Amino acid sequence: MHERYLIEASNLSRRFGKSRIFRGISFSVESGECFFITGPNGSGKSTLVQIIAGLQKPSEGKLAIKLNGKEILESLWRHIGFASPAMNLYERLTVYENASFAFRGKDKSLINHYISLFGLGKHKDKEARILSSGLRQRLRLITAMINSPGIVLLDEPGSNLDVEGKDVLFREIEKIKKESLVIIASNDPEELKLCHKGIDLAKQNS
Amino acid sequence: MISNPLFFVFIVVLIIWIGIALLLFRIDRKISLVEKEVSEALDEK
Amino acid sequence: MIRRSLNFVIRGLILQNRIVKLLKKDFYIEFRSRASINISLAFAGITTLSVSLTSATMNLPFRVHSILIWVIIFFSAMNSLSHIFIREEEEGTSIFLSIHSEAEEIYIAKLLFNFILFIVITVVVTPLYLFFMQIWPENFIFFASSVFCGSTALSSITTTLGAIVAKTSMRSSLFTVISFPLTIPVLWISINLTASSLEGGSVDLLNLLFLLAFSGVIVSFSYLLFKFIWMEQ
Amino acid sequence: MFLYRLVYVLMPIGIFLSLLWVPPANILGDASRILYFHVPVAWVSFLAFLVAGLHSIALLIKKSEILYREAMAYNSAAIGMVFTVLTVITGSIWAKVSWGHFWNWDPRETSIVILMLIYIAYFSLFSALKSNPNRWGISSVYLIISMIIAPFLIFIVPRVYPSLHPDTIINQDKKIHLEASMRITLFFLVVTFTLLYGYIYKITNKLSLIIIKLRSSHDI
Repeated sequence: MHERYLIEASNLSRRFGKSRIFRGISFSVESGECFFITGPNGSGKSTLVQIIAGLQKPSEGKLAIKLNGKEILESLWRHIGFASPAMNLYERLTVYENASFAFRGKDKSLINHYISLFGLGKHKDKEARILSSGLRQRLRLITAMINSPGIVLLDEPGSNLDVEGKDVLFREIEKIKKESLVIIASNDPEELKLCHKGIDLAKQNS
Repeated sequence: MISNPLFFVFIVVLIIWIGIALLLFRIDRKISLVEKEVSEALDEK
Repeated sequence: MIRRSLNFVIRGLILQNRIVKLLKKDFYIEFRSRASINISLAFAGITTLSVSLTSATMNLPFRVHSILIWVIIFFSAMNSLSHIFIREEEEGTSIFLSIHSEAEEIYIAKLLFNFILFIVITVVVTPLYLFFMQIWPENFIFFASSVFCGSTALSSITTTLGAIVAKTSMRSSLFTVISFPLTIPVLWISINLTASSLEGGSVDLLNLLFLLAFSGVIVSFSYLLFKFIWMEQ
Repeated sequence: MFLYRLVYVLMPIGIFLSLLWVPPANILGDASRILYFHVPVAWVSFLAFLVAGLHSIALLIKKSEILYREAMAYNSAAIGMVFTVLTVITGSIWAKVSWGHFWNWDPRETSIVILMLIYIAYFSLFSALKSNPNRWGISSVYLIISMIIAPFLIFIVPRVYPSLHPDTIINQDKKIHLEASMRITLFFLVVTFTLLYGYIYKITNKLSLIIIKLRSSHDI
């Protein structure tokens, strides 16, 4: 892998109308690192993750995402895998169709590989609307990781997952964090243990 | 009176001035809002 | 310059691949839920029937026929046209959509979907209307092309407006308000064209071209501006 | 700002010119003096629309000073809305005087009504987007799209579809009977009303800038 990603955030802040969600956030993460974002509810964890994913823009401050030293200005989504509870899947599409919608590669056997890896093999042809919330979470994780992207953003990755699901998740994160850049936003200490550095939004804001 | 065309001219001019007066009134109200906000901000400090 | 245009072509090819995927997805969802298209077709059928029930024996002027056709088409299509974007917002799938595709791809896919939907509705409404009202256009090709060009122009403008409306808090009630002033010129010209084709007037190429040019202009500007509607820039 | 303050001098002169100096037109008589107010007001409503659209384009291209540019487009549209309503009212009075009906659906009347509807739609869109952080982008796109469609409406539709009434008295009047003195007065009042628009526009912009600065300094 020659692709080295670098995320540099300096003095990010986000306001929503008159109220401010967070301010003065600075950090930098590189490929091969795992970065956690923690903080109490309402401190802007999800918003920060969405800003990194390019779904929202910071009100002030600068966020630069670089690939091999060159800033990515276009089609950021090609480099990103993203999973968040705010991201609903297509209810009327089957598990396989949802995964293949997210899949951008050529080799279609990878889709089946990931589906069985996360234990959804026997639910492959069910529509997403009849899945339980835990299975939906697994499907979200599949769509985030299926392209083996350089940047993986996970917002509350372990929510609704059972022990077996968490096992798979942790194993996968351990595997990808050697080469990719992983950012996890969560309050679960078990998930945060995967990363060796991060920020606490509660401390930032005070 | 009504048959006199100048009457209509008079009405037209009047309507235009009423419209502009309403616009000014709106701006006026906005200014008073800002005034209130400024005084509140000063009080906090 | 050459590199730039080459880049553009390559990007276009990648776009195409994604667009097919997006279109397929929209059609799967549409045919599995069948909510919007069923309502549209039912609406079209019921209004056509009720119009013909009450007025088939009367000898309406052709202009009135043309107005009725367009009113029926327009209002039956209205619901489903904005629905394509509103559904993404209401079901919370817009993040999933935008994390896996470019804004331009989304626009083109939705435009094509709306266009096909519109054509389906007109293909159902117009023969039904002609059949029940017992009228037949003198110059059928002119008539068909007037309906086709009108549908193209209407679907191109309503796609953009549907995207705008989906991002607001009021959605479908707002759609009527904001689409009315901008669809008026198109409806106006389409009604005139259809009326003159029913009356057996000569082919009015200028106005047909006007409708196509209108849709071309709107589509190209929407293509450029769509990303500002879809996501914060 | 000084240029705009000239309106205090020019407006009285304009009123004097239009009401007393200019001779009445041949057919309409004194009622023709409505022209000197109706036309400038209509001009301003189109100008305000154009300015709002141009600001929206600048906003989307530059993507800086978002709040201020958004407010500028909005202010121009707000002034334009008032002037459009005034145009419709004064126009219908004039129509009553010259044609005997308040409303005729003449192409010109139609286009101004559609302009009014566009403004109304813009404001309802703006208020429906209150909680959306991307309001500036969406409302600008709407203004730009409607600005693209407006020429289709204003120039093409009246030409493609000649008005139901043959040549109206007013149109004849404009073509044939407009004397030099009338032309000067009309031009003078158009300039004056443009200055008036600019003056109000500057004031509202200053006010918006103050509000924006106040809000941003509030919570730091």
